[in-house]
Amino acid sequence: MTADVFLFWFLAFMTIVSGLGVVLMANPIYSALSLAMTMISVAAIFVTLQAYFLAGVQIIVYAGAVMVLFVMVLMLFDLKHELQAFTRGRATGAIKIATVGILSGLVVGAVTIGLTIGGKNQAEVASATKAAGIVDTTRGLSEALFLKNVFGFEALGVLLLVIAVGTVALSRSKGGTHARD
Amino acid sequence: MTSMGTTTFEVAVNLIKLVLVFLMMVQLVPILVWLERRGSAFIQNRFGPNRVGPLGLLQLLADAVKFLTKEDFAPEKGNRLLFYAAPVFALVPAAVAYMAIPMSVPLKFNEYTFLIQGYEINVGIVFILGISSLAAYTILMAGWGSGSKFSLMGALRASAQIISYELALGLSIVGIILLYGTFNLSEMIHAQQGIFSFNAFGHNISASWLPNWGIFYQPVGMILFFAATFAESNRLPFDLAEGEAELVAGFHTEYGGFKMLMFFIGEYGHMMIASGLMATFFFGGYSIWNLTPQEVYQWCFNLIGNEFWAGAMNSLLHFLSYLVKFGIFLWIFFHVRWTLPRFRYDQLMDLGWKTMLPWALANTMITALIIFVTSYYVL
Amino acid sequence: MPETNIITTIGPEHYLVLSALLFSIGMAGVLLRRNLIVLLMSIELMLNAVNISFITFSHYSGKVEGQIMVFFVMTIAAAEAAVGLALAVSIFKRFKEVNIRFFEHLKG
Amino acid sequence: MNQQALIAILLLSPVVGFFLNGLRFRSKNYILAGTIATLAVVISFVCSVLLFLDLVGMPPEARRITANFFEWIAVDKFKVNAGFVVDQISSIMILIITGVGALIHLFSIGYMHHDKGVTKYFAYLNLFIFNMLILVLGDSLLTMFVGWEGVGLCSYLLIGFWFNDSAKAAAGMKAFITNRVGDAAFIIGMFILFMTFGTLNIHELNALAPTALEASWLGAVTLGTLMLFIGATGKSAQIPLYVWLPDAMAGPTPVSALIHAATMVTAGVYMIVRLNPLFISAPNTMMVVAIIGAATAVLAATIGLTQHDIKKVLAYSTVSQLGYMFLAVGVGAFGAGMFHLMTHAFFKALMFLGSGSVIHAMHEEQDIRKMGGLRKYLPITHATFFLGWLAIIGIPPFAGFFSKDEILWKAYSSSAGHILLWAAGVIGAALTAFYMTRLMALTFWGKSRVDKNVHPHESPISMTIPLIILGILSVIGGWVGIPHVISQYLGEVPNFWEHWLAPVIRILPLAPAEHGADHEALEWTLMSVSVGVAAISAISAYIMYTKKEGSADRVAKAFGPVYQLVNKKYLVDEAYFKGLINPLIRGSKNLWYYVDVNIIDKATYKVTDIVRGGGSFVKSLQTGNMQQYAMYIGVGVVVALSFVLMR
Repeated sequence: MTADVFLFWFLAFMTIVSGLGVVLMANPIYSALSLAMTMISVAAIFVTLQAYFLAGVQIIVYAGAVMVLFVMVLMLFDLKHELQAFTRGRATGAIKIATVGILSGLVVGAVTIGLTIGGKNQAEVASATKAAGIVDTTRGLSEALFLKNVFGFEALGVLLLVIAVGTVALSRSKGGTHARD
Repeated sequence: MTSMGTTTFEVAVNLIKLVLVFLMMVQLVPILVWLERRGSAFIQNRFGPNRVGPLGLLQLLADAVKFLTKEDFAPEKGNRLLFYAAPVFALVPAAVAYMAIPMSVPLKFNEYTFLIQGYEINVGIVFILGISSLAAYTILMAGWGSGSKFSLMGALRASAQIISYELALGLSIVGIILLYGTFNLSEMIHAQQGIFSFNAFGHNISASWLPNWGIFYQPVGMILFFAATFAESNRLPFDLAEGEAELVAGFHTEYGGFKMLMFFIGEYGHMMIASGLMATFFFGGYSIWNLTPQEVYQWCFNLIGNEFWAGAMNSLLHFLSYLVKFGIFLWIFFHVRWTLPRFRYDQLMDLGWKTMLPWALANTMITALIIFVTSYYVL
Repeated sequence: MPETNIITTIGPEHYLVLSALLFSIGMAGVLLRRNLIVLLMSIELMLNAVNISFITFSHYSGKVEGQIMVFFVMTIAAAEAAVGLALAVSIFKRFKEVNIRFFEHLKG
Repeated sequence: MNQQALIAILLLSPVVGFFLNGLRFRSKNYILAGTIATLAVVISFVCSVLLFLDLVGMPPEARRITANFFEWIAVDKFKVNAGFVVDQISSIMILIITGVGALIHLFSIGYMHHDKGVTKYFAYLNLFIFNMLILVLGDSLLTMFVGWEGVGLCSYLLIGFWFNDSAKAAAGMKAFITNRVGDAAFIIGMFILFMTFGTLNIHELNALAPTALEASWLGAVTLGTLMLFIGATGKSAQIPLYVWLPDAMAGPTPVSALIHAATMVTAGVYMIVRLNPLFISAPNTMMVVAIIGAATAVLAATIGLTQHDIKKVLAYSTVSQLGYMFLAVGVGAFGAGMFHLMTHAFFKALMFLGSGSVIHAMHEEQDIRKMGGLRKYLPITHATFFLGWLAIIGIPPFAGFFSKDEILWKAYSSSAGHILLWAAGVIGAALTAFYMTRLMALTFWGKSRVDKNVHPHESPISMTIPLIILGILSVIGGWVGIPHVISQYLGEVPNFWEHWLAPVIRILPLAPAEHGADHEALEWTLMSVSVGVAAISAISAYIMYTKKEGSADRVAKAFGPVYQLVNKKYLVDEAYFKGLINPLIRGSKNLWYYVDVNIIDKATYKVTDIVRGGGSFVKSLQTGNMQQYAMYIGVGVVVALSFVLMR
């Protein structure tokens, strides 16, 4: 077992465990902290897939900003233990769990079947990867972003502006935070 | 990414190096504390610690012993898990980020090349920014885990401040990243070595008496970056997380003993990262004024005659150069703390969002424009 | 077809299965949890799972477009989190409650 | 130097100025702000001169510098580049814009020094220069439209610059909304042209245009160009959309000089000159342009006779002079239109700046009835204003004479011209001479009617230098286009203007009747008629307003109702409100009440009743439990996915 393989299994384990932690922890603060852990693990997975820049962005944006926001809000609310952490109702609960189970089973099945029978086998995939070359140069990413997909990029900028305005409008206090009188 | 080497020897050396850099960072803290106390005393016309040992140097040891032997208690209303985890998390990101900063030219030994830094990372800048942005968790964990309203309010202030200044911090160095076209710290230092020289409109412009440092290209970025790092490390004039009158000591109000010490190390670690990055981005990293490492190596070789020892001396000289720059910035941190008054919180936020962010944006745009114009057009 | 060991040879399907599992976990969270904010977090989890798939395809097909998509997803996730939290905060300020069951009757 | 780089610097220098001043807009340091802004425009001016010299150095047919910076929009066949063109026409425009613009920036330093928002003001001015440059340099109609809207924005910002005064803010809004009407037409025009020719690139449009000559009223080219012309009437203040320009005088006076006299309002003329082959292909549009131009020239001039506000007089004069330019381009004399555009830019900017100097000296007093005898207090202003006056009334050899005479001659002689158009032009010239002389007489000559508390003083040097430079230009500006009939007696001075523009402008042939030996004599006759009429009119105005006090009032009384009507600007604003805006509001209200409330709402209520019936059945599914909905989605996905996989 080489280091890369070990790394993958380790990260996969971390991701799944901390992901389960998000859903299963009764205290939302622990949920949020495990989600942050998941984010960092996902960033590490990005690194194993050689998407270095996006790994950095994942940490800065998700772990560094979005999740801090979550944690901050939770701490502000000061929610301790939840009495009713999960929904009740046996029938719907069973359907929900079944849905999730079947869905994950289907996807996993589809992936394994699709990749080994319908498509190329692993050796071919591996050779195809070598032929295609490594895509992650940050330069390549920026060229694709700012030249080919510049319209989407601009649209995202507009979206962010709208979101910023909307968020401020939603959460402002009457008279503004700097009201003098 | 990063590789620990292939042979056992290389891996062993790299691991030892990792530990050494970590220890260096941790061990610098007491020295810096002493320096800060003596320095502040000097500024305020006092003596400072001078009883224990020569020049009060052993005071540090005494403090450490005091911290270690203090009672280790946790507040009753708090969350014990987070309360104990927070100091550890304060230490880890700072150490991890600090280790990615190169401190000298790589040392060649037989067929091996050892980098004088914890480890090298391809997208080092993004990595360091990302890791140091995790500091907000520590603060929130400590603040909430203490179960005290002063801690919580201090934590909210501090983390909001860190997130806000993260923007200005990140944007202020976009200019320098554009300039050198790399996220790699070593490459960035490499690009700043030698004499001041750049290409514009198809001509080369150079000045042999100046080093090729980033500050000459990005003065605005430098100022913004330095100011933002003050806010990031919660130092004066931006230490709004603390306040005797309203918040006591902010998020670490409830901490004492060794856990307190770890927060201290974290704070000083942030200062060290900031100083190291300042040197790396804007002052040529470990490079010596306007000389390239090859020139220095040649000089060493002429002096000694042995390739390995000449290389070692070369690395040592550059390491000293790095330390000088590093020390100067740390001293500026101290000096600012003891000379400038602090801001009010709304002023702090105004400064971050309404002043530094627009300037950083303008700096980015103008830099991009100038780079484009000067490289695209030939006169 | 040469026999490959599923443990020692990591291929795209490993990542895709990981992604699928993470997605399912997130979905379970959305379906089962009651705390509004935990719901938002579960959505983030699902988005992250999708991001893993994108990066995997991008890496194994040698095209950079997948990463662009991830970039977009991240932005939108951040935006969604901001608005969601703002809503949660204003609801909490008014009702002192974040249980999703509590909002069933917010009909227009 | 690389020409593309020159164009980039030309465009970006004002932007840099805009950001430098815009980022520190609270500063009151007028010297710094003014220096930054002026320097930015001066850099642009230097670039313009260099580009112009480059053009001169090229062979006449190849005089065209293009710069494609990037692909702006690419949707299927619709491709627009951020491309800019410097050719014979736009090079003149950028020289005027940056040259006159720089002088006005300089003037503003002195004029605005007491103002609180001076830094903001200079930022706006620089932004305006940038947008105007985009407008004139853009190589496609869409790029041009970006500048077109940009200058509209800056115009709005600057008219309403003192927005604390609600009347001034309202003037800004009026300008903006009136322009929107024109802009809507402009956009429609672009749609039509794109559908017809499949491109918006001006060069390609001009190349395709000669193949599309049409005589009907409803042809695509005619409609398209008409729509563009309506856009031009908005921007260039022609009938029926001229009403905003007089109100735009609410802005600072240098702004009036720069935007509402020298540059922005000429954009419509410039646009038509740019597209001259296209307009020639649509004779009916040309006719409309000429008639509207002539009508505006006369109408605005009559209103100008009765105004008492120094800036309002100049504003109506501007409208009238713009009418001349449209008359010129309408009869196919594109060169003459551009020529008048340039000379007008000189002398009207001069007069506005002069009026600014007067207003400055009079402590914000604008009513000419309270002036008089200012000659001895403001010697430099008076001298330069005097030159501008001679230029605008068309006294040879001042600039206005050559351009105006060229227009009148073409209005008479061109195959698209008519004697009535010429007559309108001459009447306009006479009226112009009258009201400008009235303005001079009431402001500078005669007895002083200045208030006791006001002590007029000459303006500082930063204000007088631009006046002097513009004064000189008003004298010599016309000498580049001396017509053949005169120049043959001056030793065959070539007509630089025509030679310069010849490769890019199609010249309509003279009307058949004008060929022949006596055409020179005819030209002399017409010229002397127009100069003579103007001179008589000017002299009579001089006598009326300086020698015989009260005669003006007697004349006004004699004309009674007519005078009142003209003085109230023909009640056009009121008519617009009565005839257009109020009916629109009333109509909308009626539409709302009768159609919306009674018909649509009732119909929808019926539909809702039906839907509600169905909805109450389905309601049981909608529990408000969001997680249940999510579950439905999940189940749906599972079903769909298993269907796909099992197939």
